[in-house]
Amino acid sequence: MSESLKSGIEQFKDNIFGLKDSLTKSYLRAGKPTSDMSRAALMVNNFFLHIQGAKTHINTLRPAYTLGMGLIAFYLFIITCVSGALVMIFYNPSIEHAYSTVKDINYVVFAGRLMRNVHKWSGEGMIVFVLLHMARVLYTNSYKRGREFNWLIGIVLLVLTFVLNLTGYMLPWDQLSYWALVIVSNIIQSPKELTDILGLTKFVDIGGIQKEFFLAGTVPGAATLNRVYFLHIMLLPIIITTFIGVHFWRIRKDGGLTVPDNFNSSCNVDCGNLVVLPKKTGGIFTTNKTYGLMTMSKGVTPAVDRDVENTVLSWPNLAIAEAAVFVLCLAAVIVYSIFVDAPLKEAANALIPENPAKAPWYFLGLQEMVSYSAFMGSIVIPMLSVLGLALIPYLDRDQSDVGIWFSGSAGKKVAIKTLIVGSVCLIGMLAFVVNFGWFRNWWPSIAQIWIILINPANLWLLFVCAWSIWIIKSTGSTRMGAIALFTMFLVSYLILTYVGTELRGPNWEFFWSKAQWPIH
Amino acid sequence: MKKVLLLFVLLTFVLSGIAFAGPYEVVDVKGGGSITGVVKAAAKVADPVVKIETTKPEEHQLCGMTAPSGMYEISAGMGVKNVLVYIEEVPKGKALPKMDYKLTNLKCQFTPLVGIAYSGSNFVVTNSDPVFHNTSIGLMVGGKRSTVYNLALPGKDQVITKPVRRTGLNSVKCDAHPWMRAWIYAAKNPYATITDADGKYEIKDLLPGTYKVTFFHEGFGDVTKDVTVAAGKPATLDHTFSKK
Amino acid sequence: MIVNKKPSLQCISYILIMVFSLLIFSIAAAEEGALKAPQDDGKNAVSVDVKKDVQDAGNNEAQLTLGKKLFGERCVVCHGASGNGKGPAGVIKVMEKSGRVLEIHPRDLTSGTFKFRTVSTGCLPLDEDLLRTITDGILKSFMPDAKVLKLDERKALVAYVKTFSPRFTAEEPCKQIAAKMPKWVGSKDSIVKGEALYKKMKCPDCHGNDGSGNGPKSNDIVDDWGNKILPFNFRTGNLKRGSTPDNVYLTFTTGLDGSGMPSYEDSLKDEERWNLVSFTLKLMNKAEYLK
Amino acid sequence: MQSRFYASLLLISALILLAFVSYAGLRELNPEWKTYQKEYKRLFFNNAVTPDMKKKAAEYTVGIRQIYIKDLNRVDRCDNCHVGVENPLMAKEKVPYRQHSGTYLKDHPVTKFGCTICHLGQGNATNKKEAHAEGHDTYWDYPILPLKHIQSSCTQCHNMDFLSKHGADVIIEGEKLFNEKGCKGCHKLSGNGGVLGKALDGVGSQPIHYFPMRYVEGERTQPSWLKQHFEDPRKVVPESVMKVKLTPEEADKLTTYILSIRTYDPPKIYRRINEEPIVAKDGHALYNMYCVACHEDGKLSAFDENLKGTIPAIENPAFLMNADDRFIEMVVKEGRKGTPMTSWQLSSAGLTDEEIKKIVSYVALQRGHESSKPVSVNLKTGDKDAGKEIFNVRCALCHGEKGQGGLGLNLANQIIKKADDQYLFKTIRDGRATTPMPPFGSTGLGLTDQQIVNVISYIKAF
Repeated sequence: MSESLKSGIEQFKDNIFGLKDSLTKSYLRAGKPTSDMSRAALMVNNFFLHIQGAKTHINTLRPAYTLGMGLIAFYLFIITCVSGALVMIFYNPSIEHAYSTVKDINYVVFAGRLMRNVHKWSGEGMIVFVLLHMARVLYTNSYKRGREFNWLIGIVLLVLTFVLNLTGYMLPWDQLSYWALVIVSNIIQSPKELTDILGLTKFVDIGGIQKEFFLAGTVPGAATLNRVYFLHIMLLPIIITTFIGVHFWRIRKDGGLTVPDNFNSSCNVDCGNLVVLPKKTGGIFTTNKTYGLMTMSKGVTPAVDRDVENTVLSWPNLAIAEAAVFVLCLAAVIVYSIFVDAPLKEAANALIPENPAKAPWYFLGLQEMVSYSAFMGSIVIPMLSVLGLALIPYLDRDQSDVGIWFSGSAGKKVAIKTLIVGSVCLIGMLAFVVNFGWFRNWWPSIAQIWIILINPANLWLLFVCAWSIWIIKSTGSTRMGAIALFTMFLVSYLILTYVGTELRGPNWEFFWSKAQWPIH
Repeated sequence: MKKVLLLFVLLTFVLSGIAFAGPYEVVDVKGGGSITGVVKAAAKVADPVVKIETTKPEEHQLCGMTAPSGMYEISAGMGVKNVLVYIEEVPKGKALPKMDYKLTNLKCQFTPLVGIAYSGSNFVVTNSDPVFHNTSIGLMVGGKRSTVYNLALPGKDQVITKPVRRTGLNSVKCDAHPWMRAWIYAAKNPYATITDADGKYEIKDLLPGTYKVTFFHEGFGDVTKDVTVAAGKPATLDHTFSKK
Repeated sequence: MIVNKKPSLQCISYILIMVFSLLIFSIAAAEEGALKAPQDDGKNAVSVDVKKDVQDAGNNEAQLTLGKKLFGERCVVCHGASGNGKGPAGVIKVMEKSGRVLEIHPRDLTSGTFKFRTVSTGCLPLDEDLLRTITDGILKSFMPDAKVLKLDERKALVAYVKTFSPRFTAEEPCKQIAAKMPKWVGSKDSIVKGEALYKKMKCPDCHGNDGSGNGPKSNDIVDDWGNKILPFNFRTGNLKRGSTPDNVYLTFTTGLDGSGMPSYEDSLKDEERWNLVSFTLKLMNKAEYLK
Repeated sequence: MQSRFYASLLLISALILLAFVSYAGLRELNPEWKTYQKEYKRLFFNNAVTPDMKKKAAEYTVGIRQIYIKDLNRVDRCDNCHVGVENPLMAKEKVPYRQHSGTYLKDHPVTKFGCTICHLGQGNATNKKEAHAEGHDTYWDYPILPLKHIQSSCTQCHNMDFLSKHGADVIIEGEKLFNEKGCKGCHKLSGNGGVLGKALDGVGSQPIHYFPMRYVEGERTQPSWLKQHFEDPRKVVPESVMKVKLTPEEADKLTTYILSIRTYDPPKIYRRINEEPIVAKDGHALYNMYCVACHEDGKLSAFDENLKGTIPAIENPAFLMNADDRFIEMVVKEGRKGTPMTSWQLSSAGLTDEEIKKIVSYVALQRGHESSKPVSVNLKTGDKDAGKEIFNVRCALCHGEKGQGGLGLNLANQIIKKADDQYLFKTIRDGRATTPMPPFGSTGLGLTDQQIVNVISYIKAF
């Protein structure tokens, strides 16, 4: 009787008050993370978390090791997607309305300007952090022992990040978009420079076909905008999401983040504030996991896999670290977006060229090289750079010193030496070109083929290769060669981008600052 | 060819006759004669008013809007003041006085308006105004002006001293203030003077002989008259200007 | 044959660095050189020997005849047969960029007053001054250069031009003023000092605050002949006698006799005049002389 | 227990995030226009006299609004701040609360026309800086039009005839200046005009960046560029060769007129343009329109520093005495190659033969009655080499060694080849009075007739 009474209204009441617990229970399949067991289960059972292990190596949690770069890049992607969706609601991808809807987002949509800024800055932030992430992976020697393929996926993600950003740059349909589109389409067209020389253009105009494919016509117009829009909101996000998934999955499958071979947990001393060490309560085993019966006997037992000792439960250690980085990242993007507006210039006007017409900043290193030779600067050298970067894990198969920054002091020396030599030589070469010009200035009627073959960009590429090989030769280590090559890549990207962004003015002439530009 | 040479020599001779005639010999003059006289005007002439035309307000503040020109100062007895009376060519005579010619830029006017400077002495040009003046002294040769000195005096109380080098009648002007003017007779002999307020003048210590006396007045123009001076006696030479 | 000992790549890269630094150095050096070049140009028109030559030549009859012939062919059109500046071409009118009409009166050679001299105000120009003007012409005034003429012919013209004014026989030549440009001319510090002097010397009264020749007095200026003249517009950048620092300095020092430009020889110290040169070079936008 | 480092990082980041998101939210909730609307409501209520009005004022709601004009494809949000433009009660208040001046809104209702069709500016924007679009960091092609140039907007729908009857004096005077100052001597407009300057079609609706703004002082807008350009062309475009003499007031008026030359056409239902009768212009008017900028009154022969050549005095009697109408007409038609004088015929500068004839006869009005005595010139006797020798000594100083011109006119020219021998002979022999061209004949600088003929045969061979 009493049971039946209770199973009526009172049961319902209990259920209502017990809603919190029952929801938690149903959400967390293994119940509240109160014990090590349930904490592990929480990680394993959660769809979003299960891609990570139940336990995490302490090394992974050291901020000085990963710097959180990859994670930040991923979070920026998430933020970009969410803010992008919000902006997309109001955006109209037609050349009549694109510009005015972007203006409306700025002026009348509630928090529209902020959303657009967040979208813009987190998107461009991705480029920075993907590159930094890549640098971290390379310098900590983390592309080895099964991770070679994941490095390749990373390269694909880098390229996708660039393209995703580029397509987004086109959408507001202002002067920046339009003239960047023109520049990019010219870059795409640049194989024409070579086919012209070889006399093949009339048979097969590769550059022209590429350009038409990209622009959906011969000049930027309505169809271009549609195409770019589709790429930006559909195709590229789907592809990049897939690749991100694979990237994560491979991390897990390849054994997680790298750990130095002789990792010695000194956590009691210097990372006590980073992780929650498991509390050993009861049981017959000590905190140090051992195998076999030796634990029963007295005395010291050999530790089988010392690494096991250095792992901690992912919940809460990893979870809270990831949450902290996410909130930090979001806060940084929002603060930046509050104070810095995303650029939006005048409406696109095909009759008033921007001078200089510049591609987005992350391509200005390329544009600097394009100014020497369109074909080499826009096709060959980027291809070779990507190829060179992609092949690093396959050409450097030295499996030692994984997980150590610069593989020790020798690598640090090589990196610093390369940094200095690279900066000095590159700046010297640019100074030479700026002051004395190149073949076209010396022999105005010279055949273009000579410039394609011999131009500063090519010479620089050769120098980079030669330098890397010389490093391999002088140090006897392919790992050092990889460090040298990548450092050269970073130095070139930085310096060329800086020169292209800040020091090039109208007609791609050299100016110390924008204040010296002759007009406007 | 000879014609050219002739022309050249002739030109040299004629032109130098005007401004650069023979040197002056200093002798001791004892009991020399003198020339006295009165320069008069035929009729009263109203003294024109100088308009100070400048776009700089501080100059108006300093110098006013107009100023009397002081060109025609004619006494009740029709005597004309500030007429330069000089004998251009005197072969011999007393020594030149060592006396610097002080020319001051004061309230956008030159002071004095008319004066005599002596060869071998100096021009001492002073700017007493806090505005820019440039003192351009130009020798009048055959009706044309030829710059002798063009001196910048940008600051107040600036003084420039320059030797009197070229002799003859000089017009002084200031390029920054076109109304400013003064006349200086740069004399190579001491026989030059200016008429006083009654138009009287006197040139003393002349060796006996016949002299060409020039009367110059900036408004009436100039005239040259002959006069014969006897030893120890004053010769009289009057002139009456009439406005053309 | 060196087969075993290849030059190491390290060596090559060091050489590369050195080559680049050398290049950068040479760029800087080239600019220095550009600075000095025009000065030499100005001097070689009249060398020391020539100066002596011209003075020695005296009133050589043949020279005068030649001078008269050349004068008759080339100069009479503007300067007139009697050298009084009233040739058949008359007054040349120039519409300046600003729309002002400038009247160029050919020089009256009979009064012995010349603008471009290397001697103090009131002094006769030296033979080399006249020769320089005849050789190089005067910018913007349609006085053409006479580089097609041989040196002897030009010297003959100088000798003949001197016959127009008796001053050349009556007066002693003055001491030449040498322009010795200090190294700091054109430096920022000097420009700042020069700008203060420009104001203090009341240059803007005629030349205007920005040097464009439109100061409050600019419309009132007449030359010795009573012709209206205009102050120099620094913005055009072309000084009539040639816009080198030395020429600017000489203009300040000697004044331009016959025109409204007075001599600052007595009102400014040498150093101050050079500071003023620095500032006016900036007004004229002569980047090659500025540091 | 949690790890201290990450926990405190999380906490601090979360606090920062919260703070700035609230800040951003507050900022969004209080835009600039709200303060104006609130103040407007207060003023409206104060100014209202009748209870009816008071009620209306009380009912006024603060909120974002916009005027959407479909036909013009415009969205104007100006009335978010300029709230009282249609409210007569606000006639005496300050801008932006004040009622629109005049009766313009009666004929041009806001709902049909909006604001930016006349005033320009960025109608989309909801803050003052970007709506007025002044300052180059606002990135809008058409900054708000200063009121002194506002009449330039009228021509979009009205013609000059209408405007002259309705008090649009500024633009009418601007057009007059345009026609009388010889602007078309260098600038083409609707097909005719010279070629030295840029064509002016649509110049009034060009975006800011069409104009090189580097040297413009003050606000870098189209009107400032135009005005400063009229006052001193070289200040704004250092390499400009434009000749212009205008007072500041005239410069303002001409700016208004130039701004009215737009290519943007409002839809037909807005336009009130009737075909204006084409009035044939007389020679004097044509001379003012096309020739006056360079030749001015035709009396002054001066070397022009801008055009780097002497502009001939075409009204100089000494010239007209020797040059017949046929020659002048030829020069006008064909122009002088190598000089700024362009060909004025229909195919290049767009003048009809009839118009050219009118200009020539206007120029010829100054010709005196006496004509010079004919001389017989036989060019066949001319010796080119002897001519060259004389030319290099006597003529090259002014005319240039290859006849390219300088102080003297350009002689390396088709016109000289085609010119009458007598005309050339007399010009060289007698000179050209009032110009620096001296008489070279026996009465002047002493060339013999034969020497002159030699020179002519040399210059005809350039």
